[in-house]
Amino acid sequence: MGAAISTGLFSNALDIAALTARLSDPRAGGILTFAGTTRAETHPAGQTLLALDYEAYADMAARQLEDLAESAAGKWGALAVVVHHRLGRVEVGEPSVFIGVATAHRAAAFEAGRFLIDTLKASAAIWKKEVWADGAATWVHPVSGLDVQKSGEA
Amino acid sequence: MGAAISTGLFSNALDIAALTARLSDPRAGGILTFAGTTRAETHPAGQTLLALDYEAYADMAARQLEDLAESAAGKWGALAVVVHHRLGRVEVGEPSVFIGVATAHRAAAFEAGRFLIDTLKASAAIWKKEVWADGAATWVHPVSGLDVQKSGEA
Amino acid sequence: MTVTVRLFAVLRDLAQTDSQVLDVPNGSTVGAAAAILAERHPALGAWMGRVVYAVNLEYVLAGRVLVDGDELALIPPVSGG
Amino acid sequence: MTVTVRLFAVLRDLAQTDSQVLDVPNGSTVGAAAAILAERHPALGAWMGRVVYAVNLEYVLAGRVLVDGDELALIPPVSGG
Repeated sequence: MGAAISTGLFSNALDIAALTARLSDPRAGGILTFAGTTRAETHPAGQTLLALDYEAYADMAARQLEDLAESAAGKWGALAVVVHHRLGRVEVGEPSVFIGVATAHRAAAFEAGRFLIDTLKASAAIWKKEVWADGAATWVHPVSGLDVQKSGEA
Repeated sequence: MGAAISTGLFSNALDIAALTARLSDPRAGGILTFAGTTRAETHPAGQTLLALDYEAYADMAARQLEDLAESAAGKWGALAVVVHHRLGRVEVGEPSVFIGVATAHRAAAFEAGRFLIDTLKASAAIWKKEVWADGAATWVHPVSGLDVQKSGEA
Repeated sequence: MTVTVRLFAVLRDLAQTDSQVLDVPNGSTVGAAAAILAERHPALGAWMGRVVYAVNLEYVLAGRVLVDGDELALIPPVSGG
Repeated sequence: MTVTVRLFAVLRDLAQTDSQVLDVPNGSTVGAAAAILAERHPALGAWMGRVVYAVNLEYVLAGRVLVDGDELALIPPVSGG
Protein backbone atom coordinates (compact mmCIF):
# COMPACT_ATOMS: atom_id res chain seq x y z
CA MET A 1 0.00 0.00 0.00
CA GLY A 2 1.48 3.36 -1.01
CA ALA A 3 2.10 6.30 1.26
CA ALA A 4 -0.38 9.18 1.41
CA ILE A 5 1.66 12.20 0.28
CA SER A 6 0.69 15.86 0.26
CA THR A 7 3.20 18.56 -0.72
CA GLY A 8 3.19 22.07 -2.10
CA LEU A 9 3.72 25.81 -1.84
CA PHE A 10 0.81 27.89 -0.61
CA SER A 11 -0.02 31.57 -0.37
CA ASN A 12 -2.64 31.06 2.34
CA ALA A 13 -1.95 30.37 6.01
CA LEU A 14 -0.97 26.79 6.82
CA ASP A 15 -3.75 25.03 8.74
CA ILE A 16 -1.70 22.97 11.19
CA ALA A 17 -4.68 21.07 12.60
CA ALA A 18 -5.95 20.07 9.16
CA LEU A 19 -2.48 19.07 7.98
CA THR A 20 -1.89 16.99 11.11
CA ALA A 21 -5.24 15.24 10.62
CA ARG A 22 -4.06 14.07 7.19
CA LEU A 23 -1.39 11.95 8.89
CA SER A 24 -3.83 9.60 10.63
CA ASP A 25 -3.40 5.99 9.61
CA PRO A 26 -4.46 2.82 11.46
CA ARG A 27 -1.06 1.31 10.65
CA ALA A 28 0.75 4.22 12.35
CA GLY A 29 2.33 3.94 15.78
CA GLY A 30 3.78 7.45 15.73
CA ILE A 31 2.93 10.76 14.11
CA LEU A 32 5.57 13.49 14.15
CA THR A 33 5.05 17.08 13.04
CA PHE A 34 7.36 20.07 12.86
CA ALA A 35 6.34 23.64 12.10
CA GLY A 36 8.89 26.36 11.46
CA THR A 37 7.55 29.68 12.70
CA THR A 38 8.66 33.29 12.27
CA ARG A 39 10.54 34.14 15.45
CA ALA A 40 10.41 37.58 17.01
CA GLU A 41 13.80 39.20 16.46
CA THR A 42 15.52 42.43 17.28
CA HIS A 43 18.04 43.68 14.76
CA PRO A 44 21.46 44.59 16.17
CA ALA A 45 20.59 48.19 15.24
CA GLY A 46 17.47 48.00 17.41
CA GLN A 47 14.76 47.39 14.83
CA THR A 48 12.00 44.84 15.41
CA LEU A 49 11.23 42.11 12.88
CA LEU A 50 7.67 42.39 11.50
CA ALA A 51 7.53 39.40 9.20
CA LEU A 52 9.36 37.19 6.75
CA ASP A 53 8.47 37.37 3.06
CA TYR A 54 8.99 34.09 1.16
CA GLU A 55 9.45 33.54 -2.55
CA ALA A 56 10.29 30.40 -4.49
CA TYR A 57 11.32 29.13 -7.87
CA ALA A 58 7.90 27.62 -7.76
CA ASP A 59 8.14 24.91 -10.42
CA MET A 60 11.46 23.65 -9.07
CA ALA A 61 10.59 23.88 -5.37
CA ALA A 62 7.27 22.10 -5.87
CA ARG A 63 9.08 19.20 -7.49
CA GLN A 64 11.72 19.20 -4.73
CA LEU A 65 9.11 19.00 -1.96
CA GLU A 66 7.46 16.10 -3.73
CA ASP A 67 10.80 14.33 -4.15
CA LEU A 68 11.57 14.88 -0.46
CA ALA A 69 8.28 13.33 0.62
CA GLU A 70 8.75 10.36 -1.67
CA SER A 71 12.28 9.84 -0.34
CA ALA A 72 10.99 9.80 3.23
CA ALA A 73 8.25 7.36 2.30
CA GLY A 74 10.77 5.09 0.61
CA LYS A 75 13.65 5.27 3.05
CA TRP A 76 11.66 5.09 6.32
CA GLY A 77 8.53 3.31 5.12
CA ALA A 78 6.43 6.32 6.07
CA LEU A 79 2.70 5.72 5.77
CA ALA A 80 1.82 9.39 5.30
CA VAL A 81 3.97 12.46 4.58
CA VAL A 82 3.05 16.14 4.44
CA VAL A 83 5.45 18.89 3.32
CA HIS A 84 3.78 22.30 2.91
CA HIS A 85 5.59 25.65 2.61
CA ARG A 86 4.14 29.16 2.71
CA LEU A 87 4.86 31.84 0.15
CA GLY A 88 4.46 35.58 0.72
CA ARG A 89 4.39 37.36 4.02
CA VAL A 90 4.50 35.31 7.24
CA GLU A 91 4.01 37.36 10.41
CA VAL A 92 5.85 36.71 13.67
CA GLY A 93 4.46 33.60 15.38
CA GLU A 94 2.97 32.22 12.16
CA PRO A 95 4.19 28.98 10.53
CA SER A 96 6.16 29.21 7.28
CA VAL A 97 6.69 25.49 6.85
CA PHE A 98 4.99 22.32 8.08
CA ILE A 99 6.36 18.82 7.78
CA GLY A 100 4.67 15.72 9.13
CA VAL A 101 5.19 12.00 8.94
CA ALA A 102 3.36 8.90 10.16
CA THR A 103 5.34 5.71 10.69
CA ALA A 104 4.90 2.36 12.41
CA HIS A 105 7.61 3.13 15.01
CA ARG A 106 8.77 6.34 16.59
CA ALA A 107 12.47 6.23 15.74
CA ALA A 108 11.62 6.32 12.03
CA ALA A 109 9.24 9.24 12.57
CA PHE A 110 11.96 11.34 14.22
CA GLU A 111 14.57 10.42 11.61
CA ALA A 112 12.28 11.03 8.66
CA GLY A 113 11.07 14.32 10.15
CA ARG A 114 14.58 15.57 10.70
CA PHE A 115 15.52 14.55 7.16
CA LEU A 116 12.53 16.38 5.68
CA ILE A 117 13.12 19.71 7.40
CA ASP A 118 16.92 19.65 7.16
CA THR A 119 16.95 18.76 3.47
CA LEU A 120 14.20 21.24 2.66
CA LYS A 121 16.14 24.04 4.33
CA ALA A 122 19.42 23.07 2.70
CA SER A 123 18.22 22.58 -0.85
CA ALA A 124 14.69 23.77 -1.70
CA ALA A 125 14.65 26.76 -4.10
CA ILE A 126 12.97 29.05 -1.58
CA TRP A 127 14.16 32.38 -0.19
CA LYS A 128 13.06 34.66 2.60
CA LYS A 129 13.33 38.38 3.07
CA GLU A 130 13.36 39.90 6.56
CA VAL A 131 10.93 42.81 6.81
CA TRP A 132 11.80 45.23 9.64
CA ALA A 133 9.66 47.75 11.47
CA ASP A 134 11.42 50.72 9.82
CA GLY A 135 10.50 49.41 6.37
CA ALA A 136 13.92 47.95 5.59
CA ALA A 137 13.88 44.54 3.89
CA THR A 138 16.87 42.26 3.48
CA TRP A 139 17.22 38.95 1.67
CA VAL A 140 18.55 36.05 3.72
CA HIS A 141 21.28 34.28 1.73
CA PRO A 142 23.20 32.30 4.32
CA VAL A 143 26.90 31.67 3.92
CA SER A 144 26.98 28.64 6.24
CA GLY A 145 25.10 26.78 8.94
CA LEU A 146 26.36 29.31 11.47
CA ASP A 147 25.06 32.20 9.41
CA VAL A 148 21.74 30.44 9.03
CA GLN A 149 21.39 30.47 12.82
CA LYS A 150 22.41 34.12 13.03
CA SER A 151 20.04 35.22 10.34
CA GLY A 152 16.95 33.95 12.10
CA GLU A 153 16.24 30.39 11.04
CA ALA A 154 14.59 27.81 13.23
CA MET B 1 10.52 34.32 31.24
CA GLY B 2 9.49 30.79 32.30
CA ALA B 3 8.34 28.02 30.01
CA ALA B 4 4.62 27.33 29.54
CA ILE B 5 4.21 23.75 30.74
CA SER B 6 1.15 21.50 30.56
CA THR B 7 1.31 17.87 31.66
CA GLY B 8 -1.05 15.20 32.94
CA LEU B 9 -2.96 11.95 32.60
CA PHE B 10 -6.40 12.13 31.05
CA SER B 11 -9.33 9.78 30.63
CA ASN B 12 -10.80 11.75 27.71
CA ALA B 13 -9.50 11.73 24.15
CA LEU B 14 -6.41 13.87 23.52
CA ASP B 15 -7.28 16.92 21.42
CA ILE B 16 -4.18 17.14 19.23
CA ALA B 17 -5.15 20.45 17.63
CA ALA B 18 -5.82 22.14 20.97
CA LEU B 19 -2.61 20.77 22.49
CA THR B 20 -0.57 21.92 19.49
CA ALA B 21 -2.10 25.40 19.73
CA ARG B 22 -0.75 25.67 23.28
CA LEU B 23 2.79 25.58 21.90
CA SER B 24 2.53 28.89 20.02
CA ASP B 25 5.05 31.46 21.20
CA PRO B 26 6.39 34.53 19.37
CA ARG B 27 9.91 33.58 20.51
CA ALA B 28 9.61 30.15 18.90
CA GLY B 29 11.31 29.25 15.64
CA GLY B 30 10.23 25.62 15.71
CA ILE B 31 7.35 23.61 17.13
CA LEU B 32 7.66 19.84 17.25
CA THR B 33 4.90 17.41 18.19
CA PHE B 34 4.79 13.64 18.48
CA ALA B 35 1.68 11.54 19.03
CA GLY B 36 1.89 7.85 19.81
CA THR B 37 -1.11 6.06 18.34
CA THR B 38 -2.56 2.60 18.75
CA ARG B 39 -1.37 0.67 15.73
CA ALA B 40 -3.49 -1.98 14.05
CA GLU B 41 -1.93 -5.35 14.85
CA THR B 42 -2.55 -8.96 14.07
CA HIS B 43 -1.65 -11.44 16.77
CA PRO B 44 0.54 -14.35 15.62
CA ALA B 45 -2.48 -16.54 16.37
CA GLY B 46 -4.58 -14.51 13.93
CA GLN B 47 -6.51 -12.26 16.27
CA THR B 48 -6.98 -8.56 15.54
CA LEU B 49 -6.08 -5.87 18.08
CA LEU B 50 -9.13 -3.84 19.13
CA ALA B 51 -7.57 -1.34 21.50
CA LEU B 52 -4.98 -0.69 24.18
CA ASP B 53 -6.10 -0.15 27.75
CA TYR B 54 -3.82 2.11 29.80
CA GLU B 55 -3.45 2.36 33.56
CA ALA B 56 -0.99 4.35 35.65
CA TYR B 57 0.31 4.77 39.16
CA ALA B 58 -1.39 8.11 38.79
CA ASP B 59 0.27 10.13 41.53
CA MET B 60 3.73 8.98 40.54
CA ALA B 61 3.24 9.23 36.77
CA ALA B 62 1.76 12.72 37.04
CA ARG B 63 4.84 13.88 38.91
CA GLN B 64 7.13 12.14 36.38
CA LEU B 65 5.49 13.84 33.40
CA GLU B 66 5.87 17.20 35.11
CA ASP B 67 9.54 16.50 35.89
CA LEU B 68 10.12 15.47 32.27
CA ALA B 69 8.64 18.70 30.95
CA GLU B 70 10.67 20.78 33.36
CA SER B 71 13.84 18.94 32.39
CA ALA B 72 13.19 19.66 28.71
CA ALA B 73 12.53 23.30 29.46
CA GLY B 74 15.75 23.55 31.45
CA LYS B 75 18.08 21.51 29.27
CA TRP B 76 16.95 22.79 25.85
CA GLY B 77 15.56 26.18 26.82
CA ALA B 78 12.12 25.14 25.60
CA LEU B 79 9.58 27.96 25.58
CA ALA B 80 6.55 25.66 25.87
CA VAL B 81 6.23 21.96 26.66
CA VAL B 82 3.18 19.68 26.60
CA VAL B 83 3.19 16.06 27.85
CA HIS B 84 -0.27 14.48 27.99
CA HIS B 85 -1.02 10.75 28.35
CA ARG B 86 -4.32 8.95 27.99
CA LEU B 87 -5.70 6.48 30.52
CA GLY B 88 -8.28 3.82 29.79
CA ARG B 89 -9.18 2.37 26.43
CA VAL B 90 -7.51 3.80 23.31
CA GLU B 91 -8.89 2.42 20.05
CA VAL B 92 -6.76 1.65 16.99
CA GLY B 93 -5.72 4.89 15.27
CA GLU B 94 -6.29 7.02 18.38
CA PRO B 95 -3.46 8.81 20.22
CA SER B 96 -2.39 7.48 23.61
CA VAL B 97 0.32 10.06 24.23
CA PHE B 98 1.11 13.54 22.94
CA ILE B 99 4.35 15.41 23.49
CA GLY B 100 5.11 18.84 22.09
CA VAL B 101 7.84 21.41 22.45
CA ALA B 102 8.48 24.93 21.16
CA THR B 103 12.07 26.15 20.91
CA ALA B 104 14.00 28.97 19.26
CA HIS B 105 15.83 26.59 16.90
CA ARG B 106 14.84 23.32 15.31
CA ALA B 107 17.69 21.10 16.50
CA ALA B 108 16.66 21.68 20.12
CA ALA B 109 13.03 20.89 19.27
CA PHE B 110 13.96 17.49 17.80
CA GLU B 111 16.32 16.65 20.67
CA ALA B 112 13.90 17.71 23.38
CA GLY B 113 11.02 15.88 21.69
CA ARG B 114 13.00 12.68 21.42
CA PHE B 115 14.06 12.99 25.06
CA LEU B 116 10.47 13.48 26.19
CA ILE B 117 8.98 10.49 24.42
CA ASP B 118 11.94 8.15 25.00
CA THR B 119 12.17 8.94 28.71
CA LEU B 120 8.43 8.76 29.19
CA LYS B 121 8.31 5.32 27.60
CA ALA B 122 11.30 4.06 29.55
CA SER B 123 10.36 5.29 32.99
CA ALA B 124 6.82 6.62 33.49
CA ALA B 125 4.70 4.40 35.76
CA ILE B 126 2.17 3.61 33.05
CA TRP B 127 1.13 0.23 31.66
CA LYS B 128 -0.91 -0.93 28.72
CA LYS B 129 -2.98 -4.01 28.15
CA GLU B 130 -3.63 -5.33 24.64
CA VAL B 131 -7.31 -6.07 24.07
CA TRP B 132 -7.91 -8.56 21.26
CA ALA B 133 -10.97 -9.24 19.15
CA ASP B 134 -11.61 -12.60 20.85
CA GLY B 135 -11.82 -10.90 24.25
CA ALA B 136 -8.32 -11.88 25.39
CA ALA B 137 -6.38 -9.15 27.18
CA THR B 138 -2.68 -9.27 27.92
CA TRP B 139 -0.49 -6.86 29.86
CA VAL B 140 2.55 -5.49 28.03
CA HIS B 141 5.60 -5.78 30.31
CA PRO B 142 8.57 -5.51 27.98
CA VAL B 143 11.79 -7.36 28.73
CA SER B 144 13.98 -5.16 26.53
CA GLY B 145 13.95 -2.63 23.72
CA LEU B 146 13.52 -5.47 21.27
CA ASP B 147 10.51 -6.82 23.13
CA VAL B 148 9.06 -3.33 23.26
CA GLN B 149 9.08 -3.30 19.47
CA LYS B 150 7.55 -6.75 19.24
CA SER B 151 4.79 -6.02 21.67
CA GLY B 152 3.36 -3.16 19.69
CA GLU B 153 4.98 0.09 20.80
CA ALA B 154 5.50 3.06 18.53
CA MET C 1 5.63 -0.65 61.62
CA THR C 2 3.34 -0.64 58.64
CA VAL C 3 3.81 0.32 54.99
CA THR C 4 1.19 0.56 52.27
CA VAL C 5 2.01 -1.59 49.27
CA ARG C 6 0.69 -0.63 45.82
CA LEU C 7 0.37 -3.15 43.00
CA PHE C 8 -0.27 -2.48 39.31
CA ALA C 9 -1.03 -4.19 36.03
CA VAL C 10 -0.13 -7.89 36.00
CA LEU C 11 0.85 -7.79 39.69
CA ARG C 12 -2.53 -6.44 40.71
CA ASP C 13 -4.31 -9.08 38.63
CA LEU C 14 -2.22 -11.88 40.18
CA ALA C 15 -2.53 -10.64 43.77
CA GLN C 16 -6.19 -9.69 43.26
CA THR C 17 -5.63 -6.46 45.15
CA ASP C 18 -4.20 -3.06 44.23
CA SER C 19 -3.24 -1.95 47.72
CA GLN C 20 -2.62 -3.46 51.09
CA VAL C 21 -1.16 -2.56 54.43
CA LEU C 22 1.84 -4.70 55.34
CA ASP C 23 3.36 -5.19 58.80
CA VAL C 24 7.15 -5.25 58.59
CA PRO C 25 9.88 -5.12 61.25
CA ASN C 26 11.23 -1.65 62.05
CA GLY C 27 14.17 -0.78 59.83
CA SER C 28 13.14 -3.16 57.04
CA THR C 29 14.53 -2.50 53.60
CA VAL C 30 12.39 -2.33 50.47
CA GLY C 31 13.77 -5.72 49.45
CA ALA C 32 12.82 -7.30 52.79
CA ALA C 33 9.30 -5.89 52.58
CA ALA C 34 8.94 -7.22 49.04
CA ALA C 35 10.00 -10.68 50.23
CA ILE C 36 7.32 -10.61 52.95
CA LEU C 37 4.75 -9.61 50.36
CA ALA C 38 5.82 -12.41 48.00
CA GLU C 39 5.37 -14.96 50.79
CA ARG C 40 1.84 -13.80 51.31
CA HIS C 41 1.10 -13.80 47.54
CA PRO C 42 2.92 -16.77 45.98
CA ALA C 43 1.40 -15.85 42.59
CA LEU C 44 3.72 -12.83 42.47
CA GLY C 45 6.82 -14.99 42.80
CA ALA C 46 7.62 -15.32 39.12
CA TRP C 47 7.55 -11.52 38.73
CA MET C 48 9.64 -10.49 41.72
CA GLY C 49 12.88 -10.61 39.72
CA ARG C 50 11.49 -8.17 37.16
CA VAL C 51 10.04 -5.41 39.34
CA VAL C 52 11.63 -2.18 40.43
CA TYR C 53 10.50 -0.16 43.45
CA ALA C 54 9.17 3.26 44.26
CA VAL C 55 8.77 4.75 47.73
CA ASN C 56 6.55 7.79 48.13
CA LEU C 57 6.34 8.22 44.32
CA GLU C 58 10.07 8.05 43.57
CA TYR C 59 12.14 5.17 42.25
CA VAL C 60 14.43 3.65 44.89
CA LEU C 61 16.80 0.70 45.12
CA ALA C 62 16.02 -2.49 47.08
CA GLY C 63 18.38 -1.43 49.86
CA ARG C 64 16.39 1.65 50.77
CA VAL C 65 15.29 1.55 54.43
CA LEU C 66 11.57 2.06 54.98
CA VAL C 67 9.95 4.17 57.66
CA ASP C 68 6.53 3.78 59.20
CA GLY C 69 3.77 4.95 56.86
CA ASP C 70 5.80 4.76 53.64
CA GLU C 71 3.99 3.95 50.41
CA LEU C 72 5.91 1.20 48.61
CA ALA C 73 5.04 0.45 45.00
CA LEU C 74 6.14 -2.60 43.01
CA ILE C 75 6.67 -1.40 39.45
CA PRO C 76 6.60 -4.11 36.78
CA PRO C 77 8.21 -3.22 33.43
CA VAL C 78 6.44 -0.10 32.19
CA SER C 79 4.78 0.18 28.79
CA GLY C 80 3.36 3.69 28.52
CA GLY C 81 3.52 5.77 25.35
CA MET D 1 20.84 29.29 -29.62
CA THR D 2 18.80 30.80 -26.84
CA VAL D 3 18.23 29.88 -23.21
CA THR D 4 15.81 31.42 -20.74
CA VAL D 5 17.55 32.68 -17.60
CA ARG D 6 15.62 32.87 -14.31
CA LEU D 7 16.71 35.13 -11.45
CA PHE D 8 15.47 35.11 -7.85
CA ALA D 9 15.67 37.03 -4.59
CA VAL D 10 18.68 39.35 -4.39
CA LEU D 11 19.71 38.53 -7.98
CA ARG D 12 16.33 39.57 -9.36
CA ASP D 13 16.45 42.80 -7.35
CA LEU D 14 19.94 43.62 -8.61
CA ALA D 15 19.23 42.73 -12.26
CA GLN D 16 15.78 44.32 -12.11
CA THR D 17 14.35 41.38 -14.03
CA ASP D 18 13.24 37.87 -13.11
CA SER D 19 13.57 36.29 -16.52
CA GLN D 20 15.30 36.98 -19.78
CA VAL D 21 16.15 35.26 -23.01
CA LEU D 22 19.90 35.01 -23.56
CA ASP D 23 21.68 34.32 -26.87
CA VAL D 24 24.63 31.99 -26.32
CA PRO D 25 26.89 30.09 -28.74
CA ASN D 26 25.84 26.54 -29.53
CA GLY D 27 27.36 24.08 -27.07
CA SER D 28 27.81 26.66 -24.29
CA THR D 29 28.18 25.39 -20.77
CA VAL D 30 26.15 26.69 -17.86
CA GLY D 31 29.26 28.52 -16.61
CA ALA D 32 29.80 30.21 -19.96
CA ALA D 33 26.18 31.35 -20.12
CA ALA D 34 26.41 32.70 -16.58
CA ALA D 35 29.51 34.71 -17.59
CA ILE D 36 27.65 36.24 -20.52
CA LEU D 37 24.79 37.15 -18.18
CA ALA D 38 27.19 38.73 -15.66
CA GLU D 39 28.70 40.89 -18.40
CA ARG D 40 25.27 42.20 -19.27
CA HIS D 41 24.36 42.79 -15.59
CA PRO D 42 27.50 44.02 -13.80
CA ALA D 43 25.45 44.37 -10.59
CA LEU D 44 25.33 40.56 -10.36
CA GLY D 45 29.11 40.27 -10.35
CA ALA D 46 29.61 40.14 -6.59
CA TRP D 47 27.14 37.23 -6.33
CA MET D 48 28.38 35.04 -9.16
CA GLY D 49 30.76 33.16 -6.86
CA ARG D 50 27.93 32.21 -4.52
CA VAL D 51 25.28 30.92 -6.90
CA VAL D 52 24.57 27.37 -7.94
CA TYR D 53 22.70 26.41 -11.09
CA ALA D 54 19.58 24.57 -12.13
CA VAL D 55 18.65 23.56 -15.67
CA ASN D 56 15.05 22.58 -16.36
CA LEU D 57 14.28 22.49 -12.60
CA GLU D 58 17.22 20.29 -11.52
CA TYR D 59 20.51 21.28 -9.92
CA VAL D 60 23.46 20.95 -12.32
CA LEU D 61 27.19 21.75 -12.24
CA ALA D 62 28.74 24.66 -14.16
CA GLY D 63 30.16 22.28 -16.77
CA ARG D 64 26.75 21.11 -17.94
CA VAL D 65 26.29 21.74 -21.68
CA LEU D 66 23.13 23.66 -22.56
CA VAL D 67 20.82 22.95 -25.44
CA ASP D 68 18.53 25.35 -27.27
CA GLY D 69 15.46 26.25 -25.22
CA ASP D 70 16.85 25.23 -21.81
CA GLU D 71 15.68 27.10 -18.73
CA LEU D 72 18.74 28.09 -16.71
CA ALA D 73 18.22 29.33 -13.13
CA LEU D 74 20.80 31.07 -10.97
CA ILE D 75 20.15 29.91 -7.41
CA PRO D 76 21.57 32.16 -4.68
CA PRO D 77 21.96 30.54 -1.22
CA VAL D 78 18.52 29.26 -0.24
CA SER D 79 16.75 30.21 2.99
CA GLY D 80 13.43 28.39 3.02
CA GLY D 81 11.99 26.78 6.12
